[in-house]
Amino acid sequence: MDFQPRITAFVCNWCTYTGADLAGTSRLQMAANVRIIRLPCTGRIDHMFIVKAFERGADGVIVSGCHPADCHYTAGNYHARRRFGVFRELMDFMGIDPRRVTFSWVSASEGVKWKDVVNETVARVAELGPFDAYHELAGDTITGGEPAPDPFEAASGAETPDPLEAHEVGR
Amino acid sequence: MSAAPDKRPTPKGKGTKGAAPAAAAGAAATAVAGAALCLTEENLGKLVAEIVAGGTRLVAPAREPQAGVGGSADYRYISSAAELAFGDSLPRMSLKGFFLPQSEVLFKWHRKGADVEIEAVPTEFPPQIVLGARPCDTAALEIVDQVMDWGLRDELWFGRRDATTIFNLSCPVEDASCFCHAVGLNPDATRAADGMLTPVPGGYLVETCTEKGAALIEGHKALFESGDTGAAAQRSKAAAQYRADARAKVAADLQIDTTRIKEWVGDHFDDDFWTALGPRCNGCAACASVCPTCHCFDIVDEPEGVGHGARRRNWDTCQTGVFTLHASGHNPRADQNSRFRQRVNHKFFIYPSRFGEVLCTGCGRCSRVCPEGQDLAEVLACIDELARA
Amino acid sequence: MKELRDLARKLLADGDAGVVIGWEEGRRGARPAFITTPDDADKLIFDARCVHNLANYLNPRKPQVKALGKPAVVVKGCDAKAVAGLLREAQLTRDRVILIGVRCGGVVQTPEMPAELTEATVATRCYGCDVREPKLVDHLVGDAQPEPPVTAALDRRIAELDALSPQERWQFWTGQLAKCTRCHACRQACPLCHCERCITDKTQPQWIESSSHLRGNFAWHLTRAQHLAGRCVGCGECERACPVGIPLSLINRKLQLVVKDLFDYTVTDDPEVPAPIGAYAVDDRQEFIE
Amino acid sequence: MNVYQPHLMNVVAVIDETPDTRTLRLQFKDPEVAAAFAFKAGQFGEYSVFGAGESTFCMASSPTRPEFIEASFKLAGKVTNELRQLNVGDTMGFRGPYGNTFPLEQWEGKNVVFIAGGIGLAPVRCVIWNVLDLRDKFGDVTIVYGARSVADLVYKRELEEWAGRSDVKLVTTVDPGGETPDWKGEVGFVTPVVEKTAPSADNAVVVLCGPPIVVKMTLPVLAKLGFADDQVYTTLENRMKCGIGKCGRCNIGPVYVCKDGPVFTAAQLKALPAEY
Repeated sequence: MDFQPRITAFVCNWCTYTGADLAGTSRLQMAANVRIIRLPCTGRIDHMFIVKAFERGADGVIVSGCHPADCHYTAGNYHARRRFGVFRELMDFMGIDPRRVTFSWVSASEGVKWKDVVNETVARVAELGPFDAYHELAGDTITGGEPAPDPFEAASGAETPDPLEAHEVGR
Repeated sequence: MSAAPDKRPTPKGKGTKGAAPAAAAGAAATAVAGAALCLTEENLGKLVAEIVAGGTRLVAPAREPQAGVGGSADYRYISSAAELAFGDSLPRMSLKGFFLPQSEVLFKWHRKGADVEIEAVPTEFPPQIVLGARPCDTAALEIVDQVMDWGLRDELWFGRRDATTIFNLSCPVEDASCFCHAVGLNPDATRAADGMLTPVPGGYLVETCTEKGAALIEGHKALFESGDTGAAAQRSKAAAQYRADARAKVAADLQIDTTRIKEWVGDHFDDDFWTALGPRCNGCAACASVCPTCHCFDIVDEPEGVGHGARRRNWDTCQTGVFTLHASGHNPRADQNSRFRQRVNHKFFIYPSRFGEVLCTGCGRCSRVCPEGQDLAEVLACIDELARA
Repeated sequence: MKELRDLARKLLADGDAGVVIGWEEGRRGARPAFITTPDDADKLIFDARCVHNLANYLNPRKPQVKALGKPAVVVKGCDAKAVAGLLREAQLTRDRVILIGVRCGGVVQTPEMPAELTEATVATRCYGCDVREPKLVDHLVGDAQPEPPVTAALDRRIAELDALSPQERWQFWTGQLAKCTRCHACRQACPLCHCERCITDKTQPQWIESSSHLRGNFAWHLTRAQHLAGRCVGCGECERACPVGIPLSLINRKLQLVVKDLFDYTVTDDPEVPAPIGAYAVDDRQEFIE
Repeated sequence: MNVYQPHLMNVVAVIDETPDTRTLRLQFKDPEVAAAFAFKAGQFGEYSVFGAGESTFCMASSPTRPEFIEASFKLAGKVTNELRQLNVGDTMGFRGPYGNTFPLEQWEGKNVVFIAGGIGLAPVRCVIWNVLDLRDKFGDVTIVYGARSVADLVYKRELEEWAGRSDVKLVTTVDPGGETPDWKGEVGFVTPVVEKTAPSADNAVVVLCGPPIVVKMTLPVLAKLGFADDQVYTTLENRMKCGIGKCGRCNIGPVYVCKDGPVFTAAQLKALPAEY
């Protein structure tokens, strides 16, 4: 499959970011489609982050933070759980396929789980295809001209491995 | 700081300016120009098909395509006669969106290092035809022409104006909130229109008022019948009756003098009248959305990803707080009293002072759409009474 | 009616209230009235056309209403829920307002309609009403009213939409939201939209594009709905105010059902009960989280 | 190209005036546009940062120095924040000039009194340089300028230059508490300093610009000094989008600041409703 989905991940500083770091330092192989944005806590992750990611070209989104009872700020993830429980239903009702958004708890020690979350999400979104329906909401007048240069691609220069070929994915 | 009216604008490609036919007479209308033709219901369908097949965009009152929602007609681009809803109530929105889109790109920009490239948008537009516009909506366009041509000319507005041919539908008058008569129009006015359709049994009486209108008829000649003299006389009589009925209906609604209102509004900026009206208004601006003459806009930049984006203009309204909010936090219109006053001022004092006519065509949409029952006709009646006192 | 007018007259005459906010007869049916003198109290009416949620006028960001003095507001049960919302969110203190409750037998869909309640005319919000006699009041007027006709039209429509595929729902909502002109009438009409500066009016950063293209419209309507989740009282004023006829009640009602399902919460007129968003339970459902 | 499309300009210099106020010196990219461009003292322009939007500023430079235009702005909102990110060599947009002008031709032979507070010196500076560049056409030149503190004084080098000129009387002042130990100027609000300076109203005009409070307080003092309302000029600002009379938001009653202004006499100002 040629399509390489763009996934934006919003993760908390204390658990998932550290977990993703662990996945890296452990040299776990995973799809390179995810751009991580680190935030202090899932409680700081607003639904508008997800909307903005879709607006600016993401095909899928991962929201991840500390497991229940592990929040660095005691209850941020509990609040997030309520808000995203509602937002997920709202997206679904408005016709945004909820499979494009992964919510997960990944702790600092769960590098392997992070790898799985990433690979599963990339595979799932790859199957759903590009989210052009959202990207082109404003029509030609909006996306206008050539696509935005990808700063990551320009920086790395390396060929992106096909996540489906290189790695075993799915449950 | 002269408040003298500026020169009237001159939209390119406009033929004779259609003042309301026999507007002064007030009684039965006369034919606008030439022999009245007839367009049967069946031929109207064919006309739509021919226009669409010819590749010209066609706007007409039509129902919402999605089942289970809405109900009232709106002006839409249509592709078949089946969509036409001439018999429906007044379209929910006015016609202005086809000339001043609710959101339109002014230009796009692309960053190339420290340089920026600007991609202009065209100011010439493909032709479009409007069938069945209400006279109040069409007349509004010519009123707004004046501000769009004030000093610097708005080519995006006039580009669309020039590209459009409009045939009115002589209006049966919606309900008691209609007051076109009170602001100098009529249900069968043809101001700014290129022609008019008047319902008669079995079809429409067709009149043209401009060369553009005549050209449209000429292009589809076979569909328009002149018939024998007897039938033509019958039709003219039916059309005259239809118009006379409509005029009588709307003339009964609101008796005001807009000159008197203009003077009173200009002299009573700080009157208690405004503080009594403001509280009911919740600032929702639904009135401005549906208004055929409200034309205020906002200009915003919207990046599209990295390094490029568009500057757009969007409908805006004086009813919101952010409309006049300074970056410092100071707001010259800090409450709804002053915002509602601005709305009435702009329409009935500022615009007439500048351009010699009110910024209102009496369509009554603002009164119908207001969720809190604020009623412009009633407000005008109150002001008129205050002015008379 | 006489009871209501007498009470309003007394409140104004005694100086207890600076303004009585109720309903009067307008040219297009019932409409909000601001009665500031005892003599005008006879303008007040109440019947099934009094659909407006007058709690909107208690929004602290309405200086033109504040200027009229302490308000006495006529509230139906559902309106009282909105007042409770304002109290719960510290937008209002109880001693700053006098609440005149009216017993309500349901309202019609728009104030222009005749005051006859049938299954076809009754407002969708009256379905399942649990506050026909408002409790959060200082005065209660009117006689006990019969049960309104039942219409579950809104819930039926939601079930229809739920049965569609995401793509079909997307089609439906893009069709609807394409009409939005971003006048924000929905926000202005909402008694619970009381932010000092709405997120959509903020520019630094500009989370929601102010252009009325579908991209901006989706961001706005998703946000409006999300911000009202667990707070919306279902009065339907947003939908009634919408000049282009977007069925906003579908979204609001859907989220009411979601909040009920997820957190077993139903919006209430008790200001002491916390709203579900902003609170949490350790054992909240989380089957959607991997 | 429609009327809302700006010309591209190069940032050729960035000058920090105060901690929150900055001047950008700009040149048109297109030499043809530059050659055709002309403006008069008092006019304004719409300056844009692509991606952030447009902001309205008066021309702070003088039309007698046409090789560049300058805009001074204080950090306030989205656009000014983005303007502050621009460096020399960057590209920005400009539409203009718009609005009316100070009637300098009518002032020839007269004494000119400039009164400004804070960033209000920006539009006044345009007129000051215009007058000074045509020095022999005008009579006495008096400048009274005040800011909250010494650090908030804008155009510091030019203030020094004016102070050093024998054909200019410059009085600078800072609000009480805003002075530094080596401050040599006046201490006090602009209004009392104007009263103390007591410029003669005889054959004179005043250009007054500053925060609304300065304008409001100073007008009666000028009247007391014998200035008639049509001898006093000021420049107003309101929120604008189009700058050309169409977007409908800058009006004060029937008067459009973008078309009928921004320059008004005190007499005109007094005829307007108090909605600015």
